[in-house]
Amino acid sequence: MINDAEIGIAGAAGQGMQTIAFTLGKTFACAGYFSYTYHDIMSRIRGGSNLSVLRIKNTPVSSISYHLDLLVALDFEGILKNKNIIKKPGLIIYDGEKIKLERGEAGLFSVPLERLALEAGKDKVTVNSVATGAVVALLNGEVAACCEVIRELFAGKSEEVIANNINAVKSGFEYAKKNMPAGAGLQIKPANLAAKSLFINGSDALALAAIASGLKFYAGYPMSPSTAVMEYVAAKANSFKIIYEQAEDEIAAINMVVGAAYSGVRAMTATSGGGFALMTEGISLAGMTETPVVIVLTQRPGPATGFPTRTEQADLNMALYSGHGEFAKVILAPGTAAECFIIISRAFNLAEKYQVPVIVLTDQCLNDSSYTLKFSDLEIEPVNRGQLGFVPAGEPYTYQRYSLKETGVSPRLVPGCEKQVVCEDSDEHTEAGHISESAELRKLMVQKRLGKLKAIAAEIRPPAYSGANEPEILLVSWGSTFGAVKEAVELLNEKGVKAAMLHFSEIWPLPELELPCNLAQIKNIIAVEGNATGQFGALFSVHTGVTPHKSILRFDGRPITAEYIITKV
Amino acid sequence: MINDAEIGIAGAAGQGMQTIAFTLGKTFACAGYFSYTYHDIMSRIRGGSNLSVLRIKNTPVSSISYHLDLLVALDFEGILKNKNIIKKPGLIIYDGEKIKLERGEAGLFSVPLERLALEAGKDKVTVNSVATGAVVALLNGEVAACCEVIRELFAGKSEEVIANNINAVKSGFEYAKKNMPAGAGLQIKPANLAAKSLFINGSDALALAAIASGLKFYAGYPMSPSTAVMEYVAAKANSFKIIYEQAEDEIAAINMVVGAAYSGVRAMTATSGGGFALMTEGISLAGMTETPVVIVLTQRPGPATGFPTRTEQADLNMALYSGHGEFAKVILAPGTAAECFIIISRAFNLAEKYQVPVIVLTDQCLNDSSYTLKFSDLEIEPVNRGQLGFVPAGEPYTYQRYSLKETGVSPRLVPGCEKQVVCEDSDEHTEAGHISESAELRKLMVQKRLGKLKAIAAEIRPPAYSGANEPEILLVSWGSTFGAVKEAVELLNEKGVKAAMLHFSEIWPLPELELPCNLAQIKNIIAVEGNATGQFGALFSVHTGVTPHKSILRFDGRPITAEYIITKV
Amino acid sequence: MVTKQDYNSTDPVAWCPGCGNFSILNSLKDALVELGLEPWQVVLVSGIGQAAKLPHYLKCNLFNGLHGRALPAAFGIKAVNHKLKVIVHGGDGDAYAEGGNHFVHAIRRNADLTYFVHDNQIYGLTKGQASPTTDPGMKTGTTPFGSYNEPEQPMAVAIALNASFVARAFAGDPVQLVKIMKSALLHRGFSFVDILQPCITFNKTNTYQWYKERVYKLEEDPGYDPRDRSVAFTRSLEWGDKIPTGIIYECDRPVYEDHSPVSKDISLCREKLVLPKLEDLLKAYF
Amino acid sequence: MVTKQDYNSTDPVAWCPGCGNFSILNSLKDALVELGLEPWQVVLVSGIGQAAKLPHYLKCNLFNGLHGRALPAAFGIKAVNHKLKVIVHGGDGDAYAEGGNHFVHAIRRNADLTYFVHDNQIYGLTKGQASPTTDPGMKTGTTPFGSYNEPEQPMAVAIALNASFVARAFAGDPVQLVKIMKSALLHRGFSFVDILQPCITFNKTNTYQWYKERVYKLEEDPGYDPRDRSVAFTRSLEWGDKIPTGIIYECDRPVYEDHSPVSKDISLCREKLVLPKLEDLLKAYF
Ligand SMILES: Cc1ncc(C[n+]2csc(CCOP(=O)(O)OP(=O)(O)O)c2C)c(N)n1
Ligand SMILES: Cc1ncc(C[n+]2csc(CCOP(=O)(O)OP(=O)(O)O)c2C)c(N)n1
Ligand code: SF4
Ligand code: SF4
Ligand SMILES: [Mg+2]
Ligand SMILES: [Mg+2]
Repeated sequence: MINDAEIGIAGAAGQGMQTIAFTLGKTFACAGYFSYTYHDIMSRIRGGSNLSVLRIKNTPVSSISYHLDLLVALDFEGILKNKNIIKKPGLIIYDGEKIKLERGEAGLFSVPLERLALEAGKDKVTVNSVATGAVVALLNGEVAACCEVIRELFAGKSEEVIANNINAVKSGFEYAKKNMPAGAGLQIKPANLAAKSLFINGSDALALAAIASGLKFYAGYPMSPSTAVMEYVAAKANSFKIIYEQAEDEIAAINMVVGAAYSGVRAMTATSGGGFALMTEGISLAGMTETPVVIVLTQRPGPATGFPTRTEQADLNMALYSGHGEFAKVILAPGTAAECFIIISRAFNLAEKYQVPVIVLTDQCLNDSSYTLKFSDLEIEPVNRGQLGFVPAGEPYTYQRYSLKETGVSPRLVPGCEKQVVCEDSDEHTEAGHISESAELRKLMVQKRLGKLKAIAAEIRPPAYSGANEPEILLVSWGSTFGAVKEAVELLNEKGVKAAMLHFSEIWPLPELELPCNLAQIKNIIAVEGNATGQFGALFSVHTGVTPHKSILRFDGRPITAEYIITKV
Repeated sequence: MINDAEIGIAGAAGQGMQTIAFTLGKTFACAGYFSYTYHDIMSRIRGGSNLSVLRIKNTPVSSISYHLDLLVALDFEGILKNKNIIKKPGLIIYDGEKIKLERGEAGLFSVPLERLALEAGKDKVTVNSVATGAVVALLNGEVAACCEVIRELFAGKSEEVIANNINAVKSGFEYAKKNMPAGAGLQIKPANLAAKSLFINGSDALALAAIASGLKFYAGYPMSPSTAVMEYVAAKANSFKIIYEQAEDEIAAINMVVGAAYSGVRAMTATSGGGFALMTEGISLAGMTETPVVIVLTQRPGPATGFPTRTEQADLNMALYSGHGEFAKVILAPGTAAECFIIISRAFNLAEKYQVPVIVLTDQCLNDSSYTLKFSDLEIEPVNRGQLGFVPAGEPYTYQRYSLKETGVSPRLVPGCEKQVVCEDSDEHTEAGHISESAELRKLMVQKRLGKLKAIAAEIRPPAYSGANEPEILLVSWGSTFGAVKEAVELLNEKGVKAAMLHFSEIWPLPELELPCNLAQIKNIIAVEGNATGQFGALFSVHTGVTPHKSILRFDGRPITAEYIITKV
Repeated sequence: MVTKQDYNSTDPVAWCPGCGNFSILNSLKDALVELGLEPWQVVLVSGIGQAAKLPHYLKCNLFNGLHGRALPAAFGIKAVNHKLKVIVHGGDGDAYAEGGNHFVHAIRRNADLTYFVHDNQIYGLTKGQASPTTDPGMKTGTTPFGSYNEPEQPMAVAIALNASFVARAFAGDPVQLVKIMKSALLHRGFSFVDILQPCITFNKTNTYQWYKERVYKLEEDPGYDPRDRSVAFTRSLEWGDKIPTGIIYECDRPVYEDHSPVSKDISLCREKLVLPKLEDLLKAYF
Repeated sequence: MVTKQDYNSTDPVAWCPGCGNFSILNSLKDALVELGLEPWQVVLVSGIGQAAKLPHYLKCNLFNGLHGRALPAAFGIKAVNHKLKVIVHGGDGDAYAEGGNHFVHAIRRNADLTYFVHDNQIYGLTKGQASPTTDPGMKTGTTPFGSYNEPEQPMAVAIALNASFVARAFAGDPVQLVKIMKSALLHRGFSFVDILQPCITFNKTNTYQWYKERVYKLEEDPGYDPRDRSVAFTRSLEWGDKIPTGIIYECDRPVYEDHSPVSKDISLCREKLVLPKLEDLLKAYF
């Protein structure tokens, strides 16, 4: 019995590796394991060489290892490209009737995928289901559970399609049961999950969390790897009374979102680096007009077009200093799909309480990966709309959008209230919202807008600390690397190394840190991040006065793994 | 005899205060003084209340004091708004036949501007010339010199117009000579300038320097306070064989500039904060494609529209972290109009030598102000186009735009060379410039692009140091505050305070500092800058490990003055 | 009853005396009053430019955003706050240069907005540079040797995009202007009016006089059918000795608000925020 | 003599087998060869999208820039390097959504560029979202209840902007495509060809078959005069049962390069950089 299994599904774009990984992941999540998938994909629709990685574990997991116990290869290329990440002995499942192979270092197990698909599934397209069934067998899973997942996945398709796929799964399962090489099966020690789990990717989690937080307006422009957020909202817009619009470009999107927020609703957009760059003028607009907006920035490797379908954490500085001029903004960066819920709900609350733009930094790794979550772990902060008013008060036409208050936060009013008008202005302005050229007022207004940062900092959740109490090694990290760093710390601890992690999911404004350890006494503080210049490390050092002794960086478009960290510590 | 005089010219937009200030400034610059003008202006074409400030000194000057010896008021509002910045006793010149005034604290000297204009200048519009003449008289200047300046200024207009204005100047001069209150005249001690001086504003200096550095393509979109740069290039485009185009927006402008630079010429654009925000995606493109472009970012107070015609230094961080992803860029920030020459010529050289985008940070204060320069002080770095090739070499079709070299700098080739092709790509790419998804190549390419920073840092000019040798107070500053900070240090030194300045005109990548003083031993390091968050101070502290003890900041849209600094030290 | 005085604003007007914008401001007030709209029922949205300052000069809700970006902001405002009358003002640079893309797509979207473009064929606020509608040959700060790009014909472009209401007015004829403004405001869908607006400071070519000598009213041609797209297109190209004013093109098209059950008849911003239950949302993921 | 083989590229093609883009790529090579252009004399410029990958698939100079921004980059390239043949390829999203503003102003500018838009009425590279030319009612990832915005008629818009060469072609008819491409490449000024391009993966409505049943050739109508703007406009609106292909509109307009003495006949990039003397430049300031 093992604790941990990793399965790769390789093939050309369009062959459905992601579906196989998802189906298997969900099957095992339902069976009480923790599963997690990561997709290593090229920017093309058909062809090329992609790899979906599924990890199944009996403890929480949200990273992969790039060491495969099992590789399902849907084409020859898939074997060629990935054979060096197969553990020894390891096993490759492939269709020996289509691909001719000589014995390699890993074990080979030919499953006649296409033949079984045609026979059992009545259609070549059920090849994926055959492969899925075979893997279930090899992992000693339950074929019935898998069929259930297939049924859900194909909900909306005809009964015939569903039946075909279920037959294909069963046929793959049975074939593998009967023919698998002796000792090839993997038996993962069960995890003791009491309640049923959810299996969900980061994009869906972000979109769902926004809907659960009262999203009422979404405008965006497609851009990998953020598009799934938009498509999710689009699909649900009517059921949840959300106005959703595909904009002509990102500039339109952000300005629509600012308009909707001025008009009184919770509004959001999502994009990636290039689109975000185009939005920065609009973010400055939100800063000046004090309009609460939420922008999800799903990072991918840059500069420019870069690697459209891969992962990186290199847009932190851009986000932090986005927009001309100086104004308060908030930057949050969920570590897992589960954390998207609390983060997104807080994003809307902070935006509305402080009337500032809030940027949620994610990346391809978080957005495209599926995570196993316990429902009880999910948290949505209760809605707090701050000083938003819906009914007019005071003498007619006396409302002032930017009335100067100690806190910097002026009461908002939804436009359209009887005998009051709401004036927002991108120029420097009076309390009433009209253009001003006064030096004195300018100073007050700058201080008003920037003054909010202090109060926001006091609300920022502290970083997550875990591991040894008086660590010799402290890994400092942020965002989607959470899983890999946590795993690295656990592995180091197991080896007897006193390591700990300090993980930031809320990045700016950084609060005063109250830590269980004394930073000054730690010999080896290491910033771990998915970029080339150590952006968070620098921010950390300005903020704490303690400069990390070292950085572990990755910037080849692939996610950081525990092993990647450990070999570089 | 005094060393220093400051004259304010106040009135409504459209009344020509800037022309008066310029004419006077040039008159005295020609007479061997140092003159400097600053314009405190509203964002409107007519009306409102503007102030042009002219300072005349016998030593170099590039800041104002906001303490007027003399106020020329073209309307009543001009007196009202500015009377509190008039020195005591002080004098106000106004048209007593149009404005009725009671005796105030300052002395009053009524000059019948309009009547003299109609009589001598034959047209009300010559009011400005009358006022100019009157000021020349009060400053004991030479009316003939002033008439010369007028003649040049109106070059291209009809002889009649020129004659009218000259008559108007003379009439104002004579009236003032005859009628000025006893003791009202100011006699400034002559400066000993050997050679004839130039009188030029920052915008013209930037544009001229670009032309002198071989600018061949300019595209831009009007935006205060950068528009004058564009209009200057437009006017000279044909004479100096420059392709110049007004783009439909800033996004088009930067992409045109990148295209032209790819195509083999020196190309530039200029804009202000909002336009720059829109250009950031294009800057990332230049970073990825390694295309040498120069972007002048003329700062004004933000966020959003802010104060369109005023000054601030709050876009440093935006510039530094502009564009998604990570790549090398250079940031330069001239301190005076004179320094624009060396800076712009270096901007083009650094851009081409290292194939990176270079951002030149200026602000309204630098762009709109006129400075007195000695020609011998002006420096243009000889053209260095780096590894740009014009003739094909090697086997047909073997040229590789991104060939990996130790230095990170690959030979460029102008497209259109026989039997070679030049491929630039915004995706991560191969050495040949084609799309790649390789992790290994990605790493090499990231390192190639970022690796240039080290070599560039070694070329960055060190900050200017002046003042006491072992200072107790060190003022750290950058960009257009040069004049004010220098003056503050001089004043402090005169008072016996051991003060010095460390002024940065080249901001990024910061070189190792070799200073005449030991930072660690200075008790009071003060960052002086025109923003609210101390952006350069933070950069300085990350870079040197020494955090300034204090910041002196100004963010009300007005320029920092020596006094502003001294009262806050 | 709402009166013109109700619309008075105390904000000092920063336009040049004699500017064509005054007439547009005054006409807008007339139109709003004649339609019985109160200041709080109206939102004026604008970008940056002289024209874009207009919202400050009458009392009303306003959102004065970025240069070129008024239309998307207005869309966001209207989409969730349906009962508001959302009116957008901008200059020719704002509308056709920086904001050119939004102009195209706002027409395609056909949300219930009204767009008044103050077309002075120049950039006013930035002191006189060529705009997309500047006549060829005109010398400006950025076209010192004369403007050479083909001037955009906003009417023709709007018709090519099948805009549902396309009109031209002239600031020098406030009677017609008010009438057109009212029609535009009453039109359901995207209504677009290009208003010829003399800039007395920077455009010395297209003056009051210049326009006055050229404009004529389409409504005086009984044979003109603004519902015939081809005819309208041909007429929209007329620019020179004669310049047509009035409603040039009109058509029936589904309005943005009619497409989705959400945008049809509720003002989202006024609804109490009822959050869906997380359990329900997550059903598919268990 | 240049041959088609000279244009071969070793870069692996990332399009789906059967995609309409293959025919466009092949036709382009034919057109270039037939015009006797060598790879080094040509620069292909593109943005981002499936169409925008084309420049990688034939040997030539290329600048593969940002989504939507190919036209301004191409302008910069051509403006200083006149002898290059500058050809721009992009998708319908690239051209009419993200790049919509540049499309409008490139037409106004009329620089000597050729623009081939691969119009598959969908966003291909990002996996199937509505584009500005998506037919109403079509369900896509971002229009799950059917697209509702008025589809843009690129032909009509280009004519409204008085583009100097406006044509439509169909990837399924390479003979006509090559012919139109050659005419476009020979046209001096901005030539624009919208190429109907089946996306077999994400657009299941506008298939090869769908187009094939509808397209007809204008050149077969002897009465059709592509120089009559009004006639061309009316014809450009035809979309449905019948879709015209061929040169829809053509006119003589001054070309960008003719306006200024600089841009007329030199290739700035090839000239030795002779710096003006600072003294001379500064004369006016002494
Ligand atoms: C992004 C951006 N670019 C440029 C500007 C500068 N700017 C302000 S108004 C304007 C043009 C004004 O012309 P128009 O829109 O025609 O309005 P008008 O002043 O003529 O009414 C420009 C270029 C800006 N504010 N923002
Ligand atoms: C600024 C920016 N926004 C969005 C994207 C993502 N993106 C890449 S291609 C594309 C659209 C592709 O559609 P189209 O232009 O029609 O080309 P096709 O793939 O259909 O040929 C989008 C939205 C991007 N790369 N950059
Ligand atoms: S510059 Fe022109 S448009 Fe602006 S206010 Fe003056 S006259 Fe009007
Ligand atoms: S997705 Fe469509 S456009 Fe893209 S390559 Fe495939 S078939 Fe062609
Ligand atoms: Mg205008
Ligand atoms: Mg497309």
